[in-house]
Amino acid sequence: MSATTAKKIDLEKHGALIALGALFVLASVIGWPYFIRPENLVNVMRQSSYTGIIALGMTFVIISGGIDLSVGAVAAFVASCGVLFMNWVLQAAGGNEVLAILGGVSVMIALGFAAGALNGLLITKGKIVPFIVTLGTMSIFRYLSLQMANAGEFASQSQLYGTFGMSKIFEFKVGDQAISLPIPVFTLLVLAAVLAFLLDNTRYGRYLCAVGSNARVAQYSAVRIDRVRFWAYAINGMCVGTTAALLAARFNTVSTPNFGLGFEMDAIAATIIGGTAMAGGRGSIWGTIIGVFMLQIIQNMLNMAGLSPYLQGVVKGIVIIGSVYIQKQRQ
Amino acid sequence: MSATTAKKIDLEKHGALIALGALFVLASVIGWPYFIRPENLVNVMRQSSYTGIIALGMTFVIISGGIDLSVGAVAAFVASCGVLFMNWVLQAAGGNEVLAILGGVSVMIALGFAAGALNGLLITKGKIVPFIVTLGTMSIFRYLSLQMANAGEFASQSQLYGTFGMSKIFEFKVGDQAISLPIPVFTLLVLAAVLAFLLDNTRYGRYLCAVGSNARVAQYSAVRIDRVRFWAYAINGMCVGTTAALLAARFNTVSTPNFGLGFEMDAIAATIIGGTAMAGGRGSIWGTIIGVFMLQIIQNMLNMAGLSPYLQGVVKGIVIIGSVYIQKQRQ
Amino acid sequence: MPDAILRVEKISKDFGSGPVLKDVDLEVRPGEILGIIGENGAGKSTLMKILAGIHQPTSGKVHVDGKAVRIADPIAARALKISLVPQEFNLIRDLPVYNNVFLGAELRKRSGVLDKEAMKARTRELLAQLSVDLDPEARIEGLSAAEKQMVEICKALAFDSRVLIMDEPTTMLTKYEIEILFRLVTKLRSEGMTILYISHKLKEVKHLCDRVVVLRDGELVHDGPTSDIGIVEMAQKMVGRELGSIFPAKGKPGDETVFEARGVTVPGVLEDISFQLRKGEILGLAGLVGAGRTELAETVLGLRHKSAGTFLKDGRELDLREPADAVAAGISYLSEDRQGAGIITTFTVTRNVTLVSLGEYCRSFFRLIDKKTEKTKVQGYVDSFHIKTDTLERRLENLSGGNQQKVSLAKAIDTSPSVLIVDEPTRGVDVSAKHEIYVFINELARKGISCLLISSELEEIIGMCDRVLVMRDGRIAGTLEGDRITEEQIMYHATGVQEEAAS
Amino acid sequence: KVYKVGVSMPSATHGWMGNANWWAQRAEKDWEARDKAVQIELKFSGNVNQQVADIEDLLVKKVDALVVFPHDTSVTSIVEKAFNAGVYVVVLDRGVSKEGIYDIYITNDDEAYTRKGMEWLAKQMGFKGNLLLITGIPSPIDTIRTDTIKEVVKKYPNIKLLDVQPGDWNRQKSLTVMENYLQKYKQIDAVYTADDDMMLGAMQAYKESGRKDIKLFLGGGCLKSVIKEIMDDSNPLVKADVTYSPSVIATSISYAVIGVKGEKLNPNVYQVRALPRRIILPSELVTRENAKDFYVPEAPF
Ligand SMILES: Nc1ncnc2c1ncn2[C@@H]1O[C@H](COP(=O)(O)OP(=O)(O)OP(=O)(O)O)[C@@H](O)[C@H]1O
Ligand SMILES: Nc1ncnc2c1ncn2[C@@H]1O[C@H](COP(=O)(O)OP(=O)(O)OP(=O)(O)O)[C@@H](O)[C@H]1O
Ligand SMILES: [Mg+2]
Ligand SMILES: [Mg+2]
Repeated sequence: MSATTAKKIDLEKHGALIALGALFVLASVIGWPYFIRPENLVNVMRQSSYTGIIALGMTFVIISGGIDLSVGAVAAFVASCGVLFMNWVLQAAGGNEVLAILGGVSVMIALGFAAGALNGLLITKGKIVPFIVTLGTMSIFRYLSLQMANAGEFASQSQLYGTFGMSKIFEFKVGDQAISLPIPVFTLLVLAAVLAFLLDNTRYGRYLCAVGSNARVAQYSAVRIDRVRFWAYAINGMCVGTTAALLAARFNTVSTPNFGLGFEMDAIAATIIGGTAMAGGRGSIWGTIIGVFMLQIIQNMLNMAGLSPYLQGVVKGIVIIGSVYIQKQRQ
Repeated sequence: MSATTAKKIDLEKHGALIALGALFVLASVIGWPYFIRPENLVNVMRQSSYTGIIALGMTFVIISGGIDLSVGAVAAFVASCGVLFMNWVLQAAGGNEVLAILGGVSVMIALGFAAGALNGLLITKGKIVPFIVTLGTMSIFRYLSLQMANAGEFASQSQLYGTFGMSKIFEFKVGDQAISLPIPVFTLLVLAAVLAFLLDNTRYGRYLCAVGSNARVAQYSAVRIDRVRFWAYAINGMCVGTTAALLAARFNTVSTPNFGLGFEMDAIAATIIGGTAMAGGRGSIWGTIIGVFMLQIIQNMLNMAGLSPYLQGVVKGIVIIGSVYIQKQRQ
Repeated sequence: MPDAILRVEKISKDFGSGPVLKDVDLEVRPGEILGIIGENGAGKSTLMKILAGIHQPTSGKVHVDGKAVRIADPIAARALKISLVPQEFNLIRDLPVYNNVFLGAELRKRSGVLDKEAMKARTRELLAQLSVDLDPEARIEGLSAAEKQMVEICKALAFDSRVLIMDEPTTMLTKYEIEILFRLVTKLRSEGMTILYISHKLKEVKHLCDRVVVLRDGELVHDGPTSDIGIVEMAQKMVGRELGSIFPAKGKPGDETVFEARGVTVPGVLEDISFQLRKGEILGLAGLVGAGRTELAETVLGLRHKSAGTFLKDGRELDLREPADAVAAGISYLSEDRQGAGIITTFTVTRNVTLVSLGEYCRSFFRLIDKKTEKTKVQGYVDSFHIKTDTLERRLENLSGGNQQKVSLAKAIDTSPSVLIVDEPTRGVDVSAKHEIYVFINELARKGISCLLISSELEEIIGMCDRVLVMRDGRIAGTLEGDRITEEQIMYHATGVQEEAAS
Repeated sequence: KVYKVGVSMPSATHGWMGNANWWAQRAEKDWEARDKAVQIELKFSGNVNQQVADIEDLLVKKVDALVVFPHDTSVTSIVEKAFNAGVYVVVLDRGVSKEGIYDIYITNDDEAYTRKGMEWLAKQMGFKGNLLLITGIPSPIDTIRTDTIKEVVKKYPNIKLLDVQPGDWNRQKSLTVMENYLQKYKQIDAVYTADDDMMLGAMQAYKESGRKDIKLFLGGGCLKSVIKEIMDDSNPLVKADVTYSPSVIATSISYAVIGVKGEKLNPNVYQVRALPRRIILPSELVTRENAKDFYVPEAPF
């Protein structure tokens, strides 16, 4: 698979890859010497991965012609519930941390799915536009979490969960430094491979593009458009649940007012930078991955360059526009 | 004009009006007895008018098939420059406040136009998608203002300007109470009438819908689509400049970190609730006005009901979805 | 006689603005080709869409194999093995050809993964059957209208169906392709497939179909074998009155050149195109699908960038960079791609007709649209072209295909051009309306307007044109005039057979 | 040796944080001008994820000291990592959820902040009357403040707390909330907002309404325009303020510099350790008498 996928990227995402490359060179120069240090690159990848995983699901939603503004709020809600459940299992099971973690993570992914499904149902059965539905559920889920925690936080009682959040796998050596892949990055890449495969090689993937491009035509071609749309939100919900689990583990705590705040914009931006059409019908998971990395590299580069904070904001805006411009020119 | 316009609304916005009506009744009940007091209704209108004016311009942008995320940041930027200019004129002209205010307001509207034009040019000439362009300029303009003020505020030295921000016109009596129309509400309604007229009765309005519906057909039909798109952003920019002038007058100062914060989401939400299609091609100014009022009524009603803040958030989400659902059913 | 495979019983349909179908009874027998004809807006497409599950009848029943069925959606139609080649393109722009062909009926490997290679191979096969040279991986966006039509046909053939409905499949095709299609259809019939065939080209219907039914204003007014009815009679039954000669007498074009192309080249598409268009002349542009006729028109409009050559109008060189420039120079274009480039389906009749010419209605001091004049003018077109619509405020998506075409033509004419380029102007319009359009174009020519008529219908070219350019592979292969404008001559130039013989 | 000090704090979305950002920049400038061996790098972040990323980036740049003004306690694990890596860590305000992973913890006193304010306000009200409250964005510190206010009010049965609504630390939002309050309550005696920014919004609404019933507004956090009014006694509605110093960030940066260099705060005084571990800055009541001590004309707000 990887060979054909790689070819796909080469062909379709030429522009995006060139833009990423140009940005990488720019970052290496501006962020010299810190940017290209292996630990920094691992950091960049890890920093990208939380919103990155959501951006994968968002790519499905946007290809289907929709949008999901509720991802950040849903992340906060499912993380809260998950941590509460985890703590409960920990007590009930007499301190069995592995069981508690498994339980908590499952609850988060399941609730993520449920929240996505709720969005999907309101959109398909209720026939309300995605923007409004998810604007509404954004408010609902955020305030539900605040209500649960009285605007405070839920701390996990499992030490292991926190360790898991920071753990790494696949250690290897670069020069004399041991570099390893953090779990979230690993998850991001695995999920990307799975979703890219789903998009490129299954019926569902084709239907998704068809529905996003022209729902009427898809319907006339015997595609169950509501079902296709529904699953886009449900899959996105599971991605949100996954991010919630990883991020809660990272912090080993869920602060309800802040958890996931602004994720929706980051995820949408990464998706669009990655070449997915805002109007739906066209997009690629690998493009989104590139978009996610580009955004994070820009941020990291500016940090490494040590510009004044306000100037950073200005330059960031310029570089975002510039990168997409380069990408456009090459297409 | 008003007769035909009213008819237009009746026909096109039946659903939206019914939803507004339903909401109004709900608000009167829940917010009893405060909600339906004339002064409260005037308040609701004034509260709506700042983002409302931006929502009018946003309607044009969205009809054209685009989006503008930079409105809040542009508002902060042009308000900062405008107040600085106003203070400068005040000094140079030896305290002529009227001249200073005229100058300052003109600068704000002109700069708003310029910022919108910049967005428009990047989108049409640079061929970069609107989401990315305005995401970039959002960052650029916000941080430019912060840089200028060192994240602080610019206070206007004209007392009159502040008075102007609070002034009202058209006093009339309801029962034994004197009710009057605040300037921002007046501006909102006048601008709405002008833009609705532009949309319905001029070439530009037609072309705007054509470009948003099907850019290819519009192009084949000798419509200069780039020019049409450009003007949508430029007009939106002028609306942003107008809001900036009114809001700066209200406080008689511009606090750069939070001036206009979040306006983009409010304006987009109002536009979409008002029935403008996210994908472009279709929309109405009066629908947007209804959307703006609906959002503010929801907020006001919940405040008046004195719900706990968390519950307010949850209910708000439900009511937003519910109102649009009603609107949908009636169409 | 075998039992009916498909029986329609007392089907009525009302979209809310009066009945479109009134108690239609129809039997379709297995293995026949049934022709369905009728005026624009008679309800043909609506009936077919009911069979394909796109619309639901207001009342009445559909029986398949003698059993009453409810075709609730296209999925149900597919389960009943009914497939439709719709009148308007139903293709996903963002997907390649082979995915469109198999949309909703994807071939999968045993693991459930898409079998792309098999789909591509099958697509190639289907396209080869239609003699279309097209890459299965090509994007829909880049295809010409005729090629899209071919893809639509492949799409209907891609899954194993028993009943194939074809709604005006030949409007975009030239004689050559039509023959290939007919061979294929006849072959399918011999394999036991049942075909419902809608067309306004009565000769085709006569030639191809076993039986023909006529719809008029939503009612079935004739049902009988094709052998019992002549073409003139068919037309009579459709419109309910006598029809005279379809083409008006040709006029006498002037001598002065109004529009001229000199050595126009667009890399890879057009090569060294030169021609002159005289005042009041109707100049035909013939050629096979993909010969580059549409491209030539688009180049005149400034939609394609030429690498060499010039266009001249009244002796002056034109700088055409976008359609607005062409319109300003008095050139107007009717696109062949009705829904892709011609009309905005979500716009009303009025708004579509005046889209290009809107400036003419903004003559007042404040440059406001003069809606009253606009309405009067549009009503004029509706009357003279018999555009079937209950109100001018109807959105075009709710008009029948032929009526959309008439709106599209009205839109091109409303700019009062001095050079009119029409690309397949009578695509999908019925015989009587065709006649009216011909008369109209002829009158324009008499008034001194020059017309470039691009058409795949040779009859139309022969009946209307003073002179004919034949294109092949992006070049002008020959110019025909007077008596030399014959079917044989055009085909020879278009296919290049004569040239080879000569050399 | 050059000492690199990294500072990570929220970016300004309201006046108080605007002041804090300014103080951070001022401390940077002052220290760098004063001591060539000190290099300070500021990072302002919009959310906690960005903040964690910023801290990670600072660690890649091998800072010697780290000052963290957290969005919330989610930064705990990265702070711990920095501390374990030997970085000199100063944590502020909202803090971290684990003990012993910092060298210094400095905070304003949230409880005293509102307790002082509310006690003063109660006294001014004559321990009776109708009070309205506008709070910030729902969050732990906001909860502490609100609870403290409610607790104090409970001591005085004649003070009636009519309503509590969030103003999101935003002037415009607070103005809207106040407009609604004015519709709803016919007799209001005092309004307590969680900071001065929101007080200015609320006061604007009151001014526009033309009503005459409210006697007092109290905010907090000492915006310079408010302090100036107190100092000049130019606004009968505003008579006091409570400090919640935005300069805490500058103080922290200074501690970080001193701490990382291993210096003592005051060489003349005997100290067990180089610096104290926990520092709680008192909240002070600002009235006309002492206002000029808190007036910083150069500050942005
Ligand atoms: N969705 C719809 N809503 C309202 N009216 C419709 C709709 N679809 C079709 N009609 C009307 O129904 C009538 C029949 O349309 P139909 O498309 O069946 O005609 P047709 O016989 O196929 O004509 P043509 O030869 O032009 O394709 C037309 O008058 C049309 O305006
Ligand atoms: N945008 C495009 N990109 C790539 N190829 C194109 C594009 N547009 C057209 N073509 C190709 O150019 C060729 C000529 O198309 P054109 O539409 O000019 O043919 P035509 O002579 O008008 O025939 P007809 O109208 O009968 O299809 C076709 O093979 C088409 O696939
Ligand atoms: Mg039809
Ligand atoms: Mg053609």
